[in-house]
Amino acid sequence: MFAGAPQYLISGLTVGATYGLTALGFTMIFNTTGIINFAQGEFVMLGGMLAVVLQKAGAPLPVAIMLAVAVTALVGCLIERGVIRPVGRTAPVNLVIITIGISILLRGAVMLIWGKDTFALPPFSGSAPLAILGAAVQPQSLWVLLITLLLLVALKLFFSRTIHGKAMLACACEQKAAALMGISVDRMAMLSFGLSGFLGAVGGAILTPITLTSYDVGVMLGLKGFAACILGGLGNPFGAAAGGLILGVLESFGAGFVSSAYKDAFAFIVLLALLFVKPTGLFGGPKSDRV
Amino acid sequence: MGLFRKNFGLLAFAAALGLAPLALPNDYYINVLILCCFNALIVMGLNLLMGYAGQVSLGHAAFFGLAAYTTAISTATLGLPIPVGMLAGVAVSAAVAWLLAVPTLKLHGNYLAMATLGFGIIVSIVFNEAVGLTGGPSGFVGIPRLKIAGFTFTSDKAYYFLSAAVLWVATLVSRRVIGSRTGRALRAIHVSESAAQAMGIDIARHKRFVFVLSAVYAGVAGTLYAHHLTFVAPSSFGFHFSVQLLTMVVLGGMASIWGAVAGAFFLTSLPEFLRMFEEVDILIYGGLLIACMMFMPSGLAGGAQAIARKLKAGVRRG
Amino acid sequence: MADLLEVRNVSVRFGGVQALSEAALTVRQGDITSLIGPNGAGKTTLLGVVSGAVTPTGGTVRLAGQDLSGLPIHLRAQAGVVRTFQNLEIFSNMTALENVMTGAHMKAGYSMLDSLLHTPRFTREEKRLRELAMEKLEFVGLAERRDALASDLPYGEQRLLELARAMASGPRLLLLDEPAAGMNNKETAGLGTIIRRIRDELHIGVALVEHDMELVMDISDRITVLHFGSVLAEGTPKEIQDNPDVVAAYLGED
Amino acid sequence: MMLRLLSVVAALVLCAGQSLAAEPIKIGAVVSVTGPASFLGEPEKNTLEMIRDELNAKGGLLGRPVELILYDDESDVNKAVLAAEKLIKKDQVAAVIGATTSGSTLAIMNKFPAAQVPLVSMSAAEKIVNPVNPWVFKVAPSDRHAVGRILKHAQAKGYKKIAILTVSDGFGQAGREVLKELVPAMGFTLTADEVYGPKDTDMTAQLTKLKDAAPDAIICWGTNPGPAVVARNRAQLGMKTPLYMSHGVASRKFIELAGESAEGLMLPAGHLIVASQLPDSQPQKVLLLAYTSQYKDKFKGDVSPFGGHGWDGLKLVAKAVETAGSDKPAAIRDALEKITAFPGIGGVFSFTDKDHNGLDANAFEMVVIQGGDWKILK
Repeated sequence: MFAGAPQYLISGLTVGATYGLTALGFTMIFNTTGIINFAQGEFVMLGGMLAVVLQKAGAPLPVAIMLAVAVTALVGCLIERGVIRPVGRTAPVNLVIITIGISILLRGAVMLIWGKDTFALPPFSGSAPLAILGAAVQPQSLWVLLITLLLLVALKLFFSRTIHGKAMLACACEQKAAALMGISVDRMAMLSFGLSGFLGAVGGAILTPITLTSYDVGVMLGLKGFAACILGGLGNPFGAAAGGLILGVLESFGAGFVSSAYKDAFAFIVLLALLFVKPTGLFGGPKSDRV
Repeated sequence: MGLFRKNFGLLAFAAALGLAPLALPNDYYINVLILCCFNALIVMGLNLLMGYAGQVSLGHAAFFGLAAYTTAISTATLGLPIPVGMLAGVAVSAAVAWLLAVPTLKLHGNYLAMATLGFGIIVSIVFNEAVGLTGGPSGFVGIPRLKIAGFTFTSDKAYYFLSAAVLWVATLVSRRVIGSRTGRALRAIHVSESAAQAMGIDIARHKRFVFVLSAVYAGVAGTLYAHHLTFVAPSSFGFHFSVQLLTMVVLGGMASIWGAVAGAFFLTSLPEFLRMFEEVDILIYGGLLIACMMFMPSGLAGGAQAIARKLKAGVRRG
Repeated sequence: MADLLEVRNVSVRFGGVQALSEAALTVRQGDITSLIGPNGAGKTTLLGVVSGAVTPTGGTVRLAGQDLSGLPIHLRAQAGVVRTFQNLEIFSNMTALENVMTGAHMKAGYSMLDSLLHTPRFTREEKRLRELAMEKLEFVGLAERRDALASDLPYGEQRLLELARAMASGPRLLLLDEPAAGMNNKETAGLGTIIRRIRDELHIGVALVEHDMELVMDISDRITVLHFGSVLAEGTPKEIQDNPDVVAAYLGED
Repeated sequence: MMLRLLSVVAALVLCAGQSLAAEPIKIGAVVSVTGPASFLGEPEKNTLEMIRDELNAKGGLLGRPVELILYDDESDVNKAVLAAEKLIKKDQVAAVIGATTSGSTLAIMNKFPAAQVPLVSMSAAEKIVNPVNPWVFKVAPSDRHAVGRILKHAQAKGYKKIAILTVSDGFGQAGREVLKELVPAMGFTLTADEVYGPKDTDMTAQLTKLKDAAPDAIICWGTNPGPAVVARNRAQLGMKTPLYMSHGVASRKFIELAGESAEGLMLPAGHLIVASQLPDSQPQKVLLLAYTSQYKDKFKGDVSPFGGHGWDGLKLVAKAVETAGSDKPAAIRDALEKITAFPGIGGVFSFTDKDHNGLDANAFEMVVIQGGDWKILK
């Protein structure tokens, strides 16, 4: 019965890494601007789709991925500059609707340009599975976990060592005070959208060899990413990454041990139960955020 | 005179609902209007919850669906009379809301959004997977057309007038709830839970009340929907629809009953107008959402108010 | 005169911090008792214990002999303990009048059914509430601002509105948390008069937390001084001013 | 209502009589051009429009041009109902082709007897034509025939234990119901029954469970991209258990997505994908090849069996209009029911008053994927 456990764990971690990366993107923007960006899943989709399109157009895989990531980060910046900033101060729920509008636009544009089909990307280093603890692992899964880990370390360094990182943290704590200290809150907001586009796109590009991609994969990923954020405690980047991995493992164990039909329901029931006991997530602070 | 002025909005609304079918170029549009009424019902309840009491729900499609499936199963599978099925549908929605309210409404902001979202997804998974009960992903066939006291609502026009009447009554109820001390308590909770408590308001009870009330609105819409379409499928009650409902609330105008009606009618009929743009319609839809929120942050209701104020000022000046 | 509020041996811990230890506070019917002390002395925490927002680790809170321990905030309000807030908590989405009518929430004698059917009782009671609210607005001098949106009022008036709202709930004990914060001298003087009238005309007990010493010394009947979560001194304004411990504590702080 | 409709139809016919060639024959379509089912709806729409142009280029039907009124239901049953209403009441079409998904078809089909307009569905669910609704036809082949072909092959191979893995959408549900009925009925043991979500990206958990049940063969029922992920995960897990797919993945796209892991997979497919391997005597061969190249030229993409449903739907209606010599809905319906031995993309159709699908197990051919291409299994 438990023979499958290592396999479930590995596949859960791989899928969970997707959720975690999406959740990290959510956290970047939320921390700096207080916005829940419902277009976050679209960043992941863009990263994957652009990588596919560029690779099909003849670019070598690493170039295609780097370009895809750069373009998506740019799209993130443009969204902040073109839509979020002009809107200025408004009710958070209005910003939610605006980001929903953005996600519809991005999804629609990709659909119209590249169609409704699903696409694949070749894995980075072959597809011969490795055996780890009795589980068969795609080499790409290791890439995903490794890159996720690297990104986490890089983020940690960014926030603790660089002036921009520290400035973003300051915005997260107190916008007014940050502005008084001479930090441009607008620029930090733009940076956070760019960074979150970057994170999303990296996720999309490294996962597409495993999960395939199409214009509409962002909806589900956005949803799961948000769930991962909440599970880990909104605003905590490490909570977000951990939340993603936990959610992925829950689904996979749910499918393996409970019922594959109700695996998503199983994951959400656990999430709800957790929220009822701990209303601000696993690693969330005691303070609840604004609506 | 005072009474007339106070109720002018309701009277005008009744007239508009009653006369709307005459203005339609084609019978087909009656069906669009019926859907508008259903959505307006749910959105009005959701606006009581979100706009007035400030409690986000991203799972209201579930209450709509619970009622629709309950009346479907009661009437088609169990063979119960239609009014019994409909009552059961609304009761199930209300009961689930009542049970869910206690643990859920302790949460705030994004955590509350997540909890309601999760609830909605769990329910839609059950609709999808409990094939024996719900017919599964391809849907539940054979729900009888609405029949009350021997009168069958065969024509769409009759069904429209029934839905419009229900919507009108719901509007009246909403206005009266909002105009009472309960309404003030709900608005107080929206702004400051601690101040509301300090005024002796039992916030848990009030939150539960408005949550259940909004579920009842969604439930009524769900039962009407099931007996109109005579078919229900899980895809109508998913996350996507919950988000649409939220959009209708915000676009119409938070904390405005007329805004709820305007938002639901506008967004439900919008695709009909966008059809001429074919596939590009999705871009226009997304763009419109953004533009509305940028230029009318208080929604259609707020926008209309601003225009009215400007006109008034203009008249005075002129 | 009988003690309206009796707080005995109240202790509160937040994580590792002892916010209150064995604190006490007494407010008599128709008296103004001020609670002073340096920042972080635990004044707001003590008000919180009385209003029910803070759960103490020990001690008792009695209102006219009735033990309030364990009662949630809204039930304490119904028992007659009503507070205002250090950071204004007015209902910004309502008019001034509606704010005060919300304060009178508990006074309304009609059911949901009455409001749905607009029964004579509903109409009568709503009229009574409106009159009651107007009376309170007049009391604080905001009668002509009744239809203004609360968020449109200037800061000082919002403070007064909060006071009117608290009074509309018919309190026996009013807890005022820095009501003069952010007011200019003239406004503060006006506030002092209103608080005095609350005592003299309505015979409501008032517990006041305030940094403006002039106001405190001017209107208080008694003063309790908190220092690091404990009571340092208790007495009339005169006694407190002459208390060397208090002087030392305040000088040491500054 | 009925009277009005009839009078309108009568008026139209009168009009048509007066201004002969000018009056177009209106044919409606409800297609999921956008939304989750758009990968089915898009080729359907493309094909429908292509066939319309082809018909009109040849002078239309009965000397009148064909007008195709196509509405997108956005993969949403409510929108499908609105679209059907609009076609019946506003556009007053002679016949309707659609909907793309079983859910949408089931939602709209009860409107057609009342309106007395024939509906030709492009979705697979058996409930659409069983029991027979006189006004409703379907061109998509039944899962029963596809499952039948798989199980016959499995019998020949001597397999005993079968595990199934189905997608939790309309397509998968329909397949799962038939599988759960036929697998035991044809003498196999059903050792495991797992499902996956249409948007799932990892099925190793399900496959690991199936592996534990040690079946002789696995049958996976879904449409792209899920089965491609199943194929990849099977390769990842190093599973050698034979894997059958459904006819839902019988398009080049599947091989592209599954890559090397598609090698050796078997499925029942319509003749479309193996057209060039068919003997010349096969009645469909010529038109299958023509459709494939025509579609490729026009849309720069590969044909799929779903696009073929559009071909079959419109060509069958066109045939019915011609044999009836009229665009009256009732006449079209009667003519449809009498069509026999009509070669289409999905198979050779023969309708009767008891069979509104008109296809049998011969619509399918068992194929295997070898060297990145389809091979007919003997």
